[in-house]
Amino acid sequence: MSELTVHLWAGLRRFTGGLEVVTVEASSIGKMLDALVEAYPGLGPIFEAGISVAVDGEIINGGRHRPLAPSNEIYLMQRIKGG
Amino acid sequence: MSKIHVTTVVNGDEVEFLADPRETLLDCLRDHLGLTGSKEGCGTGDCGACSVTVDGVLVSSCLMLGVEAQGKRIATIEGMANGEELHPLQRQFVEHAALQCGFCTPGILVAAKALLEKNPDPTETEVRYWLAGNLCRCTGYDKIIRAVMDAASEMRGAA
Amino acid sequence: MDFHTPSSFEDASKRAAEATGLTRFLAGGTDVLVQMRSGTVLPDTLIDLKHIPGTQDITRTPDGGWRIGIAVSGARLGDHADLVADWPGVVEGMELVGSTQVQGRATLVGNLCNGSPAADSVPGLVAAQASVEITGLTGVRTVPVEDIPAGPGKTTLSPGDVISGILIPPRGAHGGDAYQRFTPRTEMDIAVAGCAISLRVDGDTITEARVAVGAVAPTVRLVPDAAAALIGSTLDDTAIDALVTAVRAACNPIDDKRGTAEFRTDVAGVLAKRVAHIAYSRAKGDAQ
Amino acid sequence: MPKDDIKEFRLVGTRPNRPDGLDKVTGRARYGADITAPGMLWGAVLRSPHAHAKILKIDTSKAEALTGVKAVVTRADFPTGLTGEEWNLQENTMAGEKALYDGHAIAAVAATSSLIAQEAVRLIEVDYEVLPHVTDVDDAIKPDAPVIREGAADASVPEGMPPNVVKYFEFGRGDTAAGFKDADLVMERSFKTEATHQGYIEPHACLGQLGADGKGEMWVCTQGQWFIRQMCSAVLGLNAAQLRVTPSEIGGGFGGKTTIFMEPLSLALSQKAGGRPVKIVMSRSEVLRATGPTASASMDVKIGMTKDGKLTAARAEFRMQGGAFPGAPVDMALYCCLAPYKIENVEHIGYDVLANRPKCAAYRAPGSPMGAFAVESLIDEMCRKLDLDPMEVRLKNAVREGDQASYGPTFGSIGLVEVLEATAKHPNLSVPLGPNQGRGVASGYWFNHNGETSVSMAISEDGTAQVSVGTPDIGGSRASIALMVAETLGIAYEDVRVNVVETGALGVNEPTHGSRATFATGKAATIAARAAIKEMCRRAANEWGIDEEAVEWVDGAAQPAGPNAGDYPPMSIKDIAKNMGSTGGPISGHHESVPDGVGASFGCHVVDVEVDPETGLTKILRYLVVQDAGRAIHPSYVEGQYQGGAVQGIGWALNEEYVYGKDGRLQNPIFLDYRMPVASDLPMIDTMIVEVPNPGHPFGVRGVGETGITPPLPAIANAIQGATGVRMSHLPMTPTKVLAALKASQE
Repeated sequence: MSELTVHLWAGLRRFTGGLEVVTVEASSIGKMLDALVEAYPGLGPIFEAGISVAVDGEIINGGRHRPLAPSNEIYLMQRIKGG
Repeated sequence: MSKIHVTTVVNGDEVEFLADPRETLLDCLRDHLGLTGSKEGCGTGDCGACSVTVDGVLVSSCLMLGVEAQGKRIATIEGMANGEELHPLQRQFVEHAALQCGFCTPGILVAAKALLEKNPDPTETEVRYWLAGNLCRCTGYDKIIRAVMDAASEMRGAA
Repeated sequence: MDFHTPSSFEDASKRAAEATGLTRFLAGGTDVLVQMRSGTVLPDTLIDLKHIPGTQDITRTPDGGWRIGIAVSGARLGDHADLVADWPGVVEGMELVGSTQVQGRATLVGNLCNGSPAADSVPGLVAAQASVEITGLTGVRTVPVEDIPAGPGKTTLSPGDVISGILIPPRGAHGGDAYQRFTPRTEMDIAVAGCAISLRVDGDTITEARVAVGAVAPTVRLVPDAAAALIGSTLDDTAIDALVTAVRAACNPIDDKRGTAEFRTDVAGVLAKRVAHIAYSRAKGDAQ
Repeated sequence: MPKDDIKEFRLVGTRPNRPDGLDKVTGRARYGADITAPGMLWGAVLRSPHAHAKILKIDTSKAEALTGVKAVVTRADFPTGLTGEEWNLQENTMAGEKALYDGHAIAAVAATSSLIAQEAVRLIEVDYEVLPHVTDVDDAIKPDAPVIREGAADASVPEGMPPNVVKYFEFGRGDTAAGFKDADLVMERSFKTEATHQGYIEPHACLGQLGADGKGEMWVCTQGQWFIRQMCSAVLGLNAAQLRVTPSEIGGGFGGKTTIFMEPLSLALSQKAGGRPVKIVMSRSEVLRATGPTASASMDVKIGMTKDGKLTAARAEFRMQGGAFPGAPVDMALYCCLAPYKIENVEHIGYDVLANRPKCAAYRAPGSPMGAFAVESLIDEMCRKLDLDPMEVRLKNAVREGDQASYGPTFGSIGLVEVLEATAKHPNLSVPLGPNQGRGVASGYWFNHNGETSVSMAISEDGTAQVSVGTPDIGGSRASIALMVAETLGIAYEDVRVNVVETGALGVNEPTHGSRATFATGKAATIAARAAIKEMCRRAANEWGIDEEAVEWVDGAAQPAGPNAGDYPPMSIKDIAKNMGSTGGPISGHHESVPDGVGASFGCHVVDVEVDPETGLTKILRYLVVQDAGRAIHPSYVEGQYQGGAVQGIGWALNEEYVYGKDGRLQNPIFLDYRMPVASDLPMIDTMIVEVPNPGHPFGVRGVGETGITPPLPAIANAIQGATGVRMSHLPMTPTKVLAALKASQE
């Protein structure tokens, strides 16, 4: 387990006690999301509605298995859709 | 509600069908004769996907009743190639990538053929205005116009 | 739905008068079929007029005018070199109706009887002083084109009346006509405003004029004040200003999805100016 | 071993004829409405004439009594208890307690002919209690607007927001107040865009069959057969594996065919009619009234710029309505709107608002065109005010690899600078302009998407290859996938057949959407081909009795390498295939994943217009699209995407819009009045393909389908300002609006 720095978006601050950047212990995207919901239960419905995770600039959909390390830059984003 | 017996010539073949007088020629081609190459994109004569010729005149088959086809000569996309040999327009469309989804393609080919029969050497503007009644949403028309111009040029050369 | 193919206008008139429910005549069908498809008009009786002899003909009348069969398509009209030479404005109005495909079917009479104030072929006919021949239960009569439309979607025709021909007067010497409309797209559109002008010149001076506007009132409208502005002039700036003012004054349009009343009125004036120049140069025999 | 570092290509980048070309120019290709089945019935749908009404009673007795009618369904025939997006889909498929928009389905009929089905629909009697309605986004967000649905807001919406706000979104970074202070010019403007429709020429059509045993089949025009399967199953309570969905050829989609509309109705009708197949083909007015439009938007943008063109701060607040259901792409609009710019201080706020309009569907780069219209328009106006060259300002602020995106993450490999530099050099930029003419420039961005992907390929007995893919071919993807597979295998393009297959034949695939088919399916097909190569190398190694690691694949043949090099003559794919039955059985490869390595695509458009000062009519004189394709597999179809996207954007900019009357009904549900560009409205669309390869794809592909619709909206507005001096901030820029603005500017 390692500590990850996760950038949320400003609209989520009301679920995290005002924080926009949070740290969680996790080793993959899935575990990170789970850890975030555990720490901040208000994020649960937001994540269920659809979430993408940008890791080092690559926007990832549906990659719970993707490993994460403390060196990764991590941004949560609304789920990216396309036409 | 009685149906009307219609005898007509489609792509050189004499055919017969029973039409409800409310059915369009397009309905009859597609549903009674199995000629589904002509498409319905709008049903109001605004998209050209159902283009056919009737006695040599380009029309929207959605704006003509099936019963009006009695005794006429109709040409559809299915009759455009000569056996295995594609019409130059058909071949140029494939070579120019002038189709993406291909749904408007039969109507545009039929319309373009009617143009080149009337005017073998059209300008780009003439092609654009002649085809203004054929909507294409995929291509932005660029490659379609080029394909028609090149087919015209090829046909003039071959003549 | 009953479907009839009468072989004479008298028969067509009788069948229409006898029919119960909703009756429609079928010539080009480019409006009727659209209405049937959308369910806005579901006729009980449809009478196809195209089997009547002469409906496909364009003929020169003994006085030098023209008789146009009710089933003559826009494409056939445009292909008729002599008619185009005489009445280019009438023909170019019809040729603006719909696509090449629609041109293969659509007719002047259909465009007229559909009753649209925006009908592109009607201002040209009105400016040309054309009339229609009507076969009715009491016989045949002739009526000016401008008397046929009664309002959007309505005509002055009675049950049993069927238009049996269009009559365009002789062009005569030193005459010219033109029609333009405004649409947001180059093609495939309904006029937001339209204007047709027919005039005659003696040298550089306009001696006769008729000005008709479309899509700016409940029906296509003849504008005598606009014609008066032209007559006696050499189409100088004063005459043009007076024409534009008169045309705009005659406008009584609505705001709708196709344009605001203000826009329609403005553009009708612009079109009148442009059309006057074209008709004038055609009358003078200048190259177009 | 297969090679994965090919740099020189034999086939990639060439322009062969598409494999489905012959079918599509002869009328043989079968689209949604082109198929019939034994015992088939025809379906028709009754739709609400009201924008908002309580459904008090539906009397179907007269319809059911009509000879030839075999089934009638209403919402009462659907399962209950759905939640979330599944409920939304069901409610949109058929109205429940309320009709939520003009065109909302109320009941459906199946009969022995289309004419009888339509007649039966007219015999259904519905009692409505008409409710107040709202269709404009700025009206819908008012606190006292008619409430479309109680409790529709999701967890993102703080308490106290107006009742039709269903999603709230906020992000940013830096200090915008300080950034605006650093600027020499700060401008603020409000913009509006109207809803447009994808405008595919093929109306929705399907042929569905469902038995009492819950087993069903469907033939349907769709961008994604698995989406249809999953959504129909959810809405009808079916077992997904029992529903087999076959995609027809598709007559355009642009995002609008990634969801369901009347497809569940054909299944429900079929089941009620004893399992007879039911075909439903929408009319064009049904398509326009009840399917896919995009959202309409109302946007406020504030930007700070120094006098030498450096952007210091930006604030964007967007409100969008996406119909009577959540889902307006306001988040995507905000993400993309400032993406081409390196800018430290940004603030984005978005509201998704309900209105009495059809449920919006995805449309090519969903949201991005609206946001670009607002931001790119304002930047252009500021350039004019500061007398700066808009190309230079764009280049000065352009994001590069390693820069932080306006939406947060750091960009990987991107090609914006290359695009802008190529644009600046294009001859179109030096054509002199005449009176009433103007030139406009704008950039655009789209992320591109990966999505669930499953591909299978097999070597045939003669050494040719068949590839089964799950992404319908909308614009030539069969050709591009065949090129990549043939390139990888070292065989001829003509020796590969790409089949778009039904749901029973592969694992789940997302639709052809998000510019993903050539990227994701192409990547998966390439990996699958490499798996087949590995197996073929193994077969050769066994024959030769050498280590399989010592065999390499060169020009379509296995050959010994390393210490064994030259020991045996190469064994061609034909030789291996001929004997595969006796060397271990069929040879195939497959790949299933959500492919990583998506590459974003930037574009820049330049347009010249002429505006008639007397009528306000805008004519497009010249149009240039420059965009990063990563690598163009089949350049003709890349150009086609650029040109098609640009022309959809031109339509959106100039004439296309949903016009609602005071009664809340759509005023223009036919192509005559929904004014898409026709051939005579346009010049040729010049294109330039920039190639900054995407390191995440074996051939460097970036998706190219969507970015192209984004720049035209602002580029044309910018050109109109150049031609007239008037800034248009409300789309579409119809002659009526332009002339009114010209007159206002002269007063």
